[in-house]
Amino acid sequence: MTKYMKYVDVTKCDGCRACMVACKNWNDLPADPQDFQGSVQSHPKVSADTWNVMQYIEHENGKGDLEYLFRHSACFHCTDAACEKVCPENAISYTKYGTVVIDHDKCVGCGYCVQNCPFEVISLKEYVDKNGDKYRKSQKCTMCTDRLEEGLQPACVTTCHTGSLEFGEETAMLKKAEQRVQEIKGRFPNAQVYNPQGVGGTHTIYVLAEKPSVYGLPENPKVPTSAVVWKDYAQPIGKMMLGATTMALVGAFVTNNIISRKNKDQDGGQGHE
Amino acid sequence: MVEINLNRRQFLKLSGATAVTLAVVELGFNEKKAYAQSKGFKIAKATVTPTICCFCGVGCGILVHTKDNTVVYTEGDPDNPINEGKLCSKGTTLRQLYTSEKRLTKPLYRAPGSDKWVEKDWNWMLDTIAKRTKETRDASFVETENGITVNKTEKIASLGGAALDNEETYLLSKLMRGLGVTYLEHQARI
Amino acid sequence: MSNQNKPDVKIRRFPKAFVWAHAINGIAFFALYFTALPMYTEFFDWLYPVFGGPEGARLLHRIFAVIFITPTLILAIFSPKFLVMWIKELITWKKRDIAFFGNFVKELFGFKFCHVKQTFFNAGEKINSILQMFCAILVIASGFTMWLPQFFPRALVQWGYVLHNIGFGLGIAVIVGHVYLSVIHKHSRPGWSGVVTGKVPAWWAKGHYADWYDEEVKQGNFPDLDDPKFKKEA
Amino acid sequence: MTNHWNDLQHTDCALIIGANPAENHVISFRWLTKARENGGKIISVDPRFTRTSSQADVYASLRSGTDIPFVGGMIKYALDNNLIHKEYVANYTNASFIVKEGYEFKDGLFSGYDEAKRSYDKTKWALESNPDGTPVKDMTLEHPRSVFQLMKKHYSRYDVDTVTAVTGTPKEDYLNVCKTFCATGKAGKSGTIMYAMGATQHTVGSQNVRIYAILQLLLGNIGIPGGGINAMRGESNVQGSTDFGLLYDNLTGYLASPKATVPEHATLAGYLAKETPVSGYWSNKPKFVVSLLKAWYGSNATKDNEFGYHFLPKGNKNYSHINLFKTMYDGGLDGAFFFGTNPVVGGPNAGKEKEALGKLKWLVAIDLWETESSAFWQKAAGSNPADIKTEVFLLPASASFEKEGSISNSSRWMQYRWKAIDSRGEARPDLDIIHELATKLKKLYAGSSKSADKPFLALDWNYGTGDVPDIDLVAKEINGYDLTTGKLLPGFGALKDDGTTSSGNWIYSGFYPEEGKNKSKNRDNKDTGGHHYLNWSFAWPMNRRIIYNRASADANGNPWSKEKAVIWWDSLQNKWVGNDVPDFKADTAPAAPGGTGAFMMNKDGVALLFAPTLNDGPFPEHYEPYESPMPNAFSSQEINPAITLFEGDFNKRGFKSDYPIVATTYRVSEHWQSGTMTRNQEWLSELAGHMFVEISEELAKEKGIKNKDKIVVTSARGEIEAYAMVTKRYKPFKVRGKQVHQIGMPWHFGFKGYATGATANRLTPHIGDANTMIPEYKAFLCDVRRA
Repeated sequence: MTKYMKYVDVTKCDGCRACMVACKNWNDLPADPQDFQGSVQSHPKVSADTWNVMQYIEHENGKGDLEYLFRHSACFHCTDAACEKVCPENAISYTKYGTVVIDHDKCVGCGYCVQNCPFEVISLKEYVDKNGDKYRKSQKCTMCTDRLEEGLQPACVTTCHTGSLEFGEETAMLKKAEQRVQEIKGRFPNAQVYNPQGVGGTHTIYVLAEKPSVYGLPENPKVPTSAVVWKDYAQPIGKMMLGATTMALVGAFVTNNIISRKNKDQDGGQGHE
Repeated sequence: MVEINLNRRQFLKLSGATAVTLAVVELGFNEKKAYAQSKGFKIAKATVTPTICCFCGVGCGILVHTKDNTVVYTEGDPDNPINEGKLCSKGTTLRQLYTSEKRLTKPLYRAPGSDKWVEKDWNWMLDTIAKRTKETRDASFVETENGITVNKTEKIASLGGAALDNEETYLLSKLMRGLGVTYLEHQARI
Repeated sequence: MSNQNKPDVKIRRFPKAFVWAHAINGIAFFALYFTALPMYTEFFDWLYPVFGGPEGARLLHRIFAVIFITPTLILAIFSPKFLVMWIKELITWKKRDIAFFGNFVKELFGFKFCHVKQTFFNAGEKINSILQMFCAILVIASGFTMWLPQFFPRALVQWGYVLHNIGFGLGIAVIVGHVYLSVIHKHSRPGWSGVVTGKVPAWWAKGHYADWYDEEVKQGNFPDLDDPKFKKEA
Repeated sequence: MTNHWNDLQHTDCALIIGANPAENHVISFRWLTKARENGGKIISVDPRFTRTSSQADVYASLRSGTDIPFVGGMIKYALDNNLIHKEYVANYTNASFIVKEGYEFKDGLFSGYDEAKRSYDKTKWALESNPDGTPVKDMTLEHPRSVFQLMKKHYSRYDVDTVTAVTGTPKEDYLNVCKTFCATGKAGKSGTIMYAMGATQHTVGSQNVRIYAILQLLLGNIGIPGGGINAMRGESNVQGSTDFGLLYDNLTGYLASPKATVPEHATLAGYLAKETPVSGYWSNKPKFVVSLLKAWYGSNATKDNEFGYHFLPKGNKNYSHINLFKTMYDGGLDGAFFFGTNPVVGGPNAGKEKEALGKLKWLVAIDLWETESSAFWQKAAGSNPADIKTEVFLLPASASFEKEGSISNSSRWMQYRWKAIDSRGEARPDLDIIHELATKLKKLYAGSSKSADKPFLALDWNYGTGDVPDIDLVAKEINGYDLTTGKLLPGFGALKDDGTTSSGNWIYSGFYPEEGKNKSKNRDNKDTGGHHYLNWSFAWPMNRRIIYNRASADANGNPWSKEKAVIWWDSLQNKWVGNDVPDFKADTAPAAPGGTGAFMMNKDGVALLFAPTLNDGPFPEHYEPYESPMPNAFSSQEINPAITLFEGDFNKRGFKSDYPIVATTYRVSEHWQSGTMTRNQEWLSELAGHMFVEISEELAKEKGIKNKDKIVVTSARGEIEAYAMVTKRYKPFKVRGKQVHQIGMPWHFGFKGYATGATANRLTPHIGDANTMIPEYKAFLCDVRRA
């Protein structure tokens, strides 16, 4: 199955934020008004009701020139997704397109994924059901996987007017990104492709005008070591221990009974002396 | 309803969502005709109507998806050469012009000195407005000025209209001038 | 059960406060255990409806988490002396403590064994206590980071999950053994009444905790089982 | 726009000045991005580093209100460096015309100024003509009184140092702009100027646009692909509503409203004689006027009654926005209709406009929402309801997709909107409301024999028999009929002045040439060449996409360059051919009389470098804004000598001693105009939910303001509180050796809707441009402090 990728060329973006509302519109997400952020930016970061946020950064480059940088920030859809790894309910899974999606029927709102995402793009949201009972679900960009299944591109990509967002076949997108970086090196010497290998590469890749840290992105994101220790070692061992202990006790119980039957006439407390 | 030439647009309007697939950029990985009526796909079986954005002067095409007597989605009209399916934030949210809880749904009247609106029916409103218009016009009408026929009232003003359809602006311009209104302005100036 | 030949004398092994503390602790532990199981592995997802869904399970887990912490306070307030003694015991290790283990395994599986003289807590119990306390601290501390992630550094929260997990894994293993010994394993069974009523058969205490028993006898707190009047009754 | 949105992709350089399309005309950037991919350059000139600037190859800052020095200096640069397109200038502009003796320009004043009236006698700017009425020309452009030489002399004062000292632009940036843009003077290259309200909302607004046009003409950039002078319209149908005469001074199709103050206007014949030029396409004006009268008054318009000419109102003054509110403020108006307009947020000196509304006896507001204006009497507006005797009628209107009809975008494309859904609640289309009101009034007046009622009774109003008007009948009336056959007209070429044709708006005539063929509904999006999409919708006039496209070819009818060809003369077919509809008589050969009159709407067929028609001078000249921190460096005339001053309480003026900071207003991408359409939507409100004021880091430091602080901005008109947005994107200007601060703020906010905030227009002045009376929103003085 061909893998697909969302390509984000931040240098073509003019910060119009149509992607933000296209997402809300397609996914029927409610408004999530915030306090004044001190810039044009509307939300500090993505949230359960706001799956992509346009970042606005005033950056003075080495030459002393002002660059007004924008970044469409959303889920990266990692190839090795920490959220998928830590989910205790197997509610998070990879799709055939390479996207990472949350099954809300399975999600119990534990928030493990929220805390382990190296990009901090997953959030919990509390809902109230018909009976007035509260429940939580974790939420993030789905890359409009429902649209992909119908042969349509993600809503954000569909609405982007500058070609800053594209969606297409993985190798083509990667090639495009590499080429674009070469094109813009003149104006942006620090330009680079952001497709971090620490998480096995991502299905949202960026052409960044500056170093990742300028955008508040980790230079070297990876699945947290704790998550690896936990999911690859602690939990299997824990389960084993649970099993082994149980087996030991069952064994003890059985042998105990056999021996006491054998020693039927004897005092069980014989050894006390 | 939509008098578009016998091209795929008409197909779009008449057969609803099925045709949108033709319009919206396809990925090619879905062999089966997209928009199969997958249950829950939000614009499946929706009616699609092309419109033009009501905001700025660019004139982008928008598709309005309606279902169950509400607007379920709005997106760029890929056929419109001006925007080729792309939109800004305002155009994208056109849907909320319909769904917003703040929409006025009934005529409201505020009596002199009152501190509240009162709901009234359309007929009463328009009858009363017509009456006020006539009263003011009749009381202020000037037929001649310095021997020149001027046929005007300078006591009634009409403002606005930059968001109206051409046909509406035409009728408004015609009606106001027909009444002799000279204070006729709209947003071109502000 | 063939205890007829044992003297029917009971002695107080645990103060009332401990009995309560232990009971609360135990109940809370199992409540925490069960409310956590479906989260631990989807194998137990069927438990969610029992608790009123994930939200119910989460709420109960948090309620019991708080309850789980209270025994320490109960002991500290109502029986500080016992608490001090307990801690003292835990940090006092002698040769006989090591010797205990060989025999413990034999006893566990019902083979012939002999008691190595022990003080108030035998070496097994001490290990049990230490492990339990260690696990409890681990689980409680990491639990807080999970409960209130907004107050902790992200890395700490991430490690919290692992530690909670490890604490739980270890804890449950120890607890299962602990419970087995007290409830099912017949040689240790009288210990059950100890934690439920605070009192144990004197003979059993003497057998399991000879040094402690003898010490108490010397102080006149416990009857001397070697006194013939008891033997007579028997 | 002379050109259109898709055409932007053909530009070699876009000079964006007085506009911020990346934020306000977002989709234009789709085409500008394409242009860049094709090697085109973008220049952004703005007081503030905007999102447009971020996408530009060259950015230059300028202090608000200094466009004329900025572009004047570019004109000098182009002339000095011989970068102009000389052949174009000589053939297609009035550069070669000779100005009559007596014209002079001295210390900021043109000849003919009357200080008492604050106006000019424009006859002092006349051009010399031959006995046959044709202009006297000097094709060498050397005559000292030739327009070209006078212009050269006029802008010789705009040297780079003086200019940058006034505009505050760093010299290096300025020269970079000059060099980059003037490179489009070469044949085969095109440059476009894109502007919006940043240009027009000044006391010299018209002259700002004029000077852009002059530069474009000198560079030969008008009429060619990727060129032109492109006004980006802010509202979806402000083009259409202007075309349809919703302004006091124009009937439909830019036919001047008759005036009581012009003696010749007393009769139709006099009006036509006075208003019709002897040459140029406007010489057909009588046909347009009579056809309009036939459309409006039907059979009541007869030759005998001058086709009902006297039914039209004749005003005797300027009735534009500021005057309207001044009259209202003074109690001179009794009733008002507001069709989707919100002056309490959007009007200049909005606090006063709000007060003015309380003087009305009745107000009818037709809108989708409860606006600040229809709610002006509420406590939230700062009013005491009990004191306000205005009766307010608020009618719920349908949204654009809840009805059908056409709108005209900036490119003059008339596109149709179909109805997607029934109106929300009881809302009704404006068309129905206007129609029903007209019908009810007709009933009230029916049978009256009063002479005062005759004009209204004579108004022809027949749009079907149903409850709602038949929009198709309206559309056809606009297109016009041949009244002898009853058939629809093929275009305005068929109009007649004898009462046998009708057309509600001559410039649109031809959009509905046959029954069932409303071309605004055309949806064939095949590129018909040059990205003109001739079969998509209809563009007035006559479906032309690039107007003045005759100028894309040289005097002989050959394209200036292959790259920028639009139409050319095909001598075999004996007609103009190309990828657009010729904006020219299709069969007039280049060598024929008028064959080089590329600007056929103008007298003599040329574009006007020297325009003796404007109120404030034939050449754009710099004057400081009404409120300015600096004396005028170019003359002793501080402000535009031809603007109307409003003294007193209605418009207090601030001075730099109290208000040393320059302020401007603008829009954000997520809100639209006075915000009623967008602040009432949750998604857009969340994106831009707070009123803010952008200030430089330097000013913030001076005033002890930190980012996100609440601050108070004061002007002579009022004060507002808002959040401070401290930004690197504003930098203090160095103006004539002194540091001048500028701040900026959006003007969308009010007290209704989801996103609420202080109204910036509480600060702006009631002062307008000398020609259009467009208020000077973009440059005024203020002060800021921490709240």
